[in-house]
Amino acid sequence: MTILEQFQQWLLNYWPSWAAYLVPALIAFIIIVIIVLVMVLMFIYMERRIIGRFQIRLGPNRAGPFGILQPVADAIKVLIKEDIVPIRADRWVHYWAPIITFFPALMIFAVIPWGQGAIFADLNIGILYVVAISSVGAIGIFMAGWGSNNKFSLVAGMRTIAQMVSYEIPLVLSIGGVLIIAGSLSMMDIVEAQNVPFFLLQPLGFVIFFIAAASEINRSPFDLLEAESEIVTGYHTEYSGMKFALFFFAEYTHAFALSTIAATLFLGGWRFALLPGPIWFFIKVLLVFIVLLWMRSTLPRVRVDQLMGFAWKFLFPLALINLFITATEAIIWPGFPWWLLFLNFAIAALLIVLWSGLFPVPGEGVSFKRYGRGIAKGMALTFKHLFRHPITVQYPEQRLTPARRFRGYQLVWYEDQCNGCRACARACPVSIIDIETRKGEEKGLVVEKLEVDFGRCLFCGLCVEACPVQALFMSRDYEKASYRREALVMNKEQFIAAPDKRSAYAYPDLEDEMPPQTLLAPPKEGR
Amino acid sequence: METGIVIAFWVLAAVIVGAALAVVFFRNIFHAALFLVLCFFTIAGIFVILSADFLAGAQVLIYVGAIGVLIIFAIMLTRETKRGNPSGRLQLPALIVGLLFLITMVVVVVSTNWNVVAEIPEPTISSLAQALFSKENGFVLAFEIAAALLLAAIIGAIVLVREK
Amino acid sequence: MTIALSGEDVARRIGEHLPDAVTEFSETAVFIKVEDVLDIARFLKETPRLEFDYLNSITAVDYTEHFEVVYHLTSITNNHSIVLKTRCYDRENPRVPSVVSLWQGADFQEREVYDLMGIAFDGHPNLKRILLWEGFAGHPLRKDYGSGV
Amino acid sequence: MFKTEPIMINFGPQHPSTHGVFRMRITFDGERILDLEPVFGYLHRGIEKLGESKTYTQIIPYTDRLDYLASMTNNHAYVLAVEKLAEIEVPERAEYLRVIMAELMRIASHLMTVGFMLNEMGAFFTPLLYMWREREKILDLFEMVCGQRLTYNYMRIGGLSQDIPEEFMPALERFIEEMPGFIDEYDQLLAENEILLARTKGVGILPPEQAINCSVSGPVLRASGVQWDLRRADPYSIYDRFDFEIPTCQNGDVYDRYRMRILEMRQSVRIVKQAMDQLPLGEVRTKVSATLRPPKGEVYGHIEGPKGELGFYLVSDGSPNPYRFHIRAPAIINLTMFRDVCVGRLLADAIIILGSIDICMGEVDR
Repeated sequence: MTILEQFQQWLLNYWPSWAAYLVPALIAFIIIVIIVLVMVLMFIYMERRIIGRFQIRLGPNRAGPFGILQPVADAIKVLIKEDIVPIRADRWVHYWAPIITFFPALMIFAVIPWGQGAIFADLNIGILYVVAISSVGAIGIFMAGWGSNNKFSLVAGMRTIAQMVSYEIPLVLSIGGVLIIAGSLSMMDIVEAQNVPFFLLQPLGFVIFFIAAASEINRSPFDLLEAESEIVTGYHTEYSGMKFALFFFAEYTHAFALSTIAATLFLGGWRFALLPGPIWFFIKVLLVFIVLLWMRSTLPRVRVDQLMGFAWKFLFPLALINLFITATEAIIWPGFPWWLLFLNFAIAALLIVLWSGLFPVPGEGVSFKRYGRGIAKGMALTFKHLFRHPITVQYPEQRLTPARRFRGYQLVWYEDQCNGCRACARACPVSIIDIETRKGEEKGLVVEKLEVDFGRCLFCGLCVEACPVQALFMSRDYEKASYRREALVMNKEQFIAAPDKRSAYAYPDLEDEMPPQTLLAPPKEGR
Repeated sequence: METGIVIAFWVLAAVIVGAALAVVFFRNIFHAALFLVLCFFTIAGIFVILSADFLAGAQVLIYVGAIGVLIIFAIMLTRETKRGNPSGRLQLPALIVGLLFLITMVVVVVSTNWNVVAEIPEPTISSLAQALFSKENGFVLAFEIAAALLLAAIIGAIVLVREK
Repeated sequence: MTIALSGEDVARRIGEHLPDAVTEFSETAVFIKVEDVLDIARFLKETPRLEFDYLNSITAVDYTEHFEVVYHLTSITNNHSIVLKTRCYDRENPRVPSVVSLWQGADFQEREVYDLMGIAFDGHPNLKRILLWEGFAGHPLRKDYGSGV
Repeated sequence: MFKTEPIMINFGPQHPSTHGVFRMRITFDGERILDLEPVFGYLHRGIEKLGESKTYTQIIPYTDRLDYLASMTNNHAYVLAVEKLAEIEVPERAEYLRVIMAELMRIASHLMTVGFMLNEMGAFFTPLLYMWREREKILDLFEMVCGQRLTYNYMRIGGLSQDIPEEFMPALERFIEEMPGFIDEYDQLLAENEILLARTKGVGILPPEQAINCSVSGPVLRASGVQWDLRRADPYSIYDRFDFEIPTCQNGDVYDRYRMRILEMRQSVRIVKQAMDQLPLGEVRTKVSATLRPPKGEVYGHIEGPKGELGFYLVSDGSPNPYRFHIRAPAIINLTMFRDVCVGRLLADAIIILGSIDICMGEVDR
C-alpha cells in the first residue's frame, strides 16, 4: 500500500469519504508538480552549465550564486514577453498545441515511484500508462507545426509524426524484456523485482530503450524537430512568450520523465545501499540526464532518412531479438540468476557489432568496425574537456589587456605637436577627418577645427602612419558605444579632453612602456 | 464514491458526444480530426470508471497514439485542407448507411443480455491474460491469426508503396 | 610555374583556325572580334596542346568609348594561361556571346558583369541581376554612372 | 494515384546556417530538393566601384572587408598584384613574414569552416568552440603584430606596415608546437564518428571534370581529386622555397572537403615552421609613396586563399587611383556548382554542402 493510500485510509476515520480521498490526492498532486517544476528548472540550469563546461566556457553565472537563478530569470523574461500569433495561423490549434504537449509530460509522473511507497498512483498498468500518455504529446507538437502556418514548422510536424511513430515500437519492445523479468506492469513491482538492476540483465534492452527514448524526447542526436541549422527551431518557430515557455518546459519535463523512467526500469529505482531511497533515485535520474547532455554536446545530428532507417532496421529487429532471448531465458532459468548478465552482455555486444555491419558507410564495404567506436572516441574527448579550464573570461570584472599596438576606439591627438599638415586627412580612405587650419602667430599653422566621425571609421591606422610629427596615435581603448550616431563624432575639444591612452601602433619605440598583451597561450618561460 | 463516478460519467459522456458532433459538423478537416482524437481520449476515461484500466491504456495507446496520429498524417498529405470537408453527391447514401448502422447498434445494445460481474477481478491484467490465452477456453489461435493478418497487411503496404 | 603564353603565339594559332577573328594582340593578351568569342573559346578549350579547361575570371572594363570584356583562361592540364579580350563598341546595348555552355563557371560571373556593367550575354541561361535588385536603375561600374544620369 | 505538390521554401536571408545574409530558394518534394536557386547581394557594398576613387594604399583596408575570415590573405593577394603592376621589390624578411601570416590565416579560416560545418551537422557548438579556441590564439598573434583581430590592414605595398614585436616569435613557436596535437584532437572528436560518416560520405559529390568546368578552386577543387594549388602550380611570393605537399582526396564529397581542410592545416603548420626557421633579419618595407602611380597597364594577380583562387585584376591609367579594380572572389564562383550537387538530395544535405563549400558573404557580395 502506498503512503498516499495509507494516509487516505487514516483520514477516513475522521472525514467524509469524498474529502478523505480528494484532499490527500490534491496535496500529493501539488507536491509532484512542485517537484517536477523545481527539477525542470534545475535541469535547465544544469544543461546550460554542464554543456558550458563541455565546451570549455563558463556558462551562465550571473543570476544568483553560480548563476543558479538563471532559469528563474529566463522564465520571468519569457513570461513577460509579448505573445505573438501569426495572422494567418490557425488560432485555436496554435493556442492549444503547447498545452497538449505539456500536460501528458506532466501526467507521466503519476506513476513514478520516488521511494518506497512514495508514488501517486500505483497503477496495475503502470508502464503501459506511461507509454500511452507519452504518445499523446506528438499530437501537440504536430498541432504546433500545423497551426503556425509556417513551412519550417510544418516540416517539423511531418518529422514528428514519422519519428514518434517509429521510435515508439522499439521503445515498447525494449520495455518488454523488463516486463518479462519483473512479471508485472506496475512500476512498484518492477522496482521490487530488481535485486540485480535490469540494465545488467538487459544490457541490449537498456541501450535500445535509451536511444529510442532520446529520440522520443527529441534529444541530440535525434533532435530533428528543432534542428536549428535546418529548420530554424522547427515546430515552435512561431511561438513566443508564455506558449514558448510551455514548449520549453514540456521539453525538459519530457527529459526529466525519461530520466526517471530509465532510472526506475533499468537502474533499480530508489533501491541501493546506505542512503535513503529518494536520494538514490535522484542521483540515478541526474546520471541519466548528464549522459543525455554529454551526447548532446558531442554528437552530430542524423539525417531524417537515416533516423527512420535506424529505427526500423537497427533498433526494431534488435528489440525483437532481445525480447525473444529474454523470453527463452525466462523458460530455461525462470529465476533470472545474476550470472545471466555475463551471457546477456556477450549477446548484446555480439549483436550490436554484427548488426552494425548492415549499415555500411557509403563508399565503404561491409565492415564491422563501425559499431560506435568513433562515437565513443569523440565522447571520451569531450569528457576530457569537461575538466579543462574554461577559456572564456568574466568580462567586465576580468579584462584582457589588448596588444601594445592595439588599434582601438578613437584617436589620441596632441595639439602642441600637430603642425596642421593635413596628411592624416589625405591618408584616410573614408575621408572622415575634417581639419581646418589658420595661420598662427608662433607656429606655422594652428588647427582651428578638428572633427572625426568615428561612426564611419575603419580603424585602419593609415592616418597615424601618415602623421609626420608624432601628433596622432591610435588608442588602446575598446569600449565605447552610443545610442546616437552623432555622439560618435569627436571635435577638437573632446580630443583635448580625452584620456591619453595612446597605443604603440606605428611607433614601436613606445612599446616598452606598455603592459604586455594577454595571450590565450602565452609562451613558456625561459625562451 | 458512487456520486463521483456518476458525475464523471456524465461529464465524459457530454464531452464524447460533443466531440463526436464536432467531428461531423466541423468543416475544417484538421479540426475535425483533433476532435476525433479528443473523443477517443475521453472514451478511455469511460473505460477507467468501468475499472477496465488495461483497456483504457490500450485505447489511448492505439486510438490516440496510433490511429489519431495516422489520421492527422493522412490529412496533412491531402490538399486544400483549409477548404474543409467536401460536401458532395454522397450525402444521401451516407445518411442512409449511417441510419442503418445506428439502428443496428441500438438493436444489438438493447437485445443483448449483458453479463454484469459483481466483483471486479484484481488485478485486471492477469485475468485478461487468462481469458485470452488460457488453455481451456482461450483464444490463442485467433490471436495468432490476427497477428499474422496484421503482418501480411504491413508487408502488403510496403510492397504497394515501394519505389519500382 | 604557370606559363603565360604569348599573345602572338596564340593569335597565330587562332588565325589558323579562324582568320580575321583576331583584331590585335599584345604580349599577354589576344583581342578578338565580339561575334567570334564563342567560336574561339571553344577552339581554345578543345584544341590539343591549348586545352584551356579552366576559366579563372570574366570581367569587363569601361573605357568610355568601348567596353572591354576580359577572359582569364588557364589550362590545368598544361599549366599555361592566356588573356582573351574582346571589345564592344555599342554603349546603348552591348552584347557578347555567352560562354556558359563551355565553362559553367562563367554563369555567375557573366551575370555579375551584366548587373554591374550592363553587358548582355547572348545565350546565357538565366541572365538577370545578381548583386543588385531587379529594377535597379543603371549599371554602377560604368564610368558615367552617377554623373547626372 | 497519389499526387503530391512541391513546396517552395525561402531559406534565408535570415537563417541560422546560411553564413550571413544568403538566401536559397528551394523547391521541395517532401524533404527532397527538386530545385534550388542561390540568391545573394544583400551585403553588396560596391567595393569594386569604391576602389576606383581610392589610392592604391587606401584600398588595403577595403580588402580586409572582403572575406573577413581571411583578411590577411586578402591583403596579401592585393599587395602582390599591385607590386606586380608597379614592379616593386619587397624585402626578404617581409616576404617570409607575409607567408607566415598567410598560412596562419589559412589555418584560422579552415578552423572556422570545419567548426561551422560540424555545427551545421548538428554537433551542438562543441567542435566549433574547440576550433575557436585555436583560432583565438592565431588572432592573438595577429593582434600583436598589427593591433587588430579581424581587419588587419597589415600588409603594405612594398612590404609590411611594421616589423613583428619581440614577443611574437616565442608565442608563435608555442602555437606551432601545440597545433598538430590539437589537429589530432579534432580528428579524434569526429573524424571516425559513425553519424558524421553517414551524414557526409557520398553526399554532394562533385566530379573533377565538373569541378574544373565550374571554375571551382581551393580545397573544394582538390577534394575532387584535382591537384591544383597556386602555391605549387604558379608559385607566388616565396612559396617555391618551402617543402610541403598538396593533399588531394578522391571522392569530392562533403567528407572529403572536410578532410581536405584538416590535411591542409597540417601542411600550413609545416610551412610556418620552415618560414620561422629561415626568417632573415632586415627591413620589412620598401619605401613607396602614399600616392603611388603605377605605370599604365593592367595586371591579374592571384593567390591561393583559404577558400580558393583569390584574384585581383587591376587596370592602371597612370593616376594614383586604379582605373578598374576587379576582385575574382573564390566564394561566389565556388557557388556555381551548388545547385547541381544539391538537387535530388535532402534538405539537411544542402545545408552541409553549403557549409563544406565555405562561403563568406563579405566576399560573395563584395
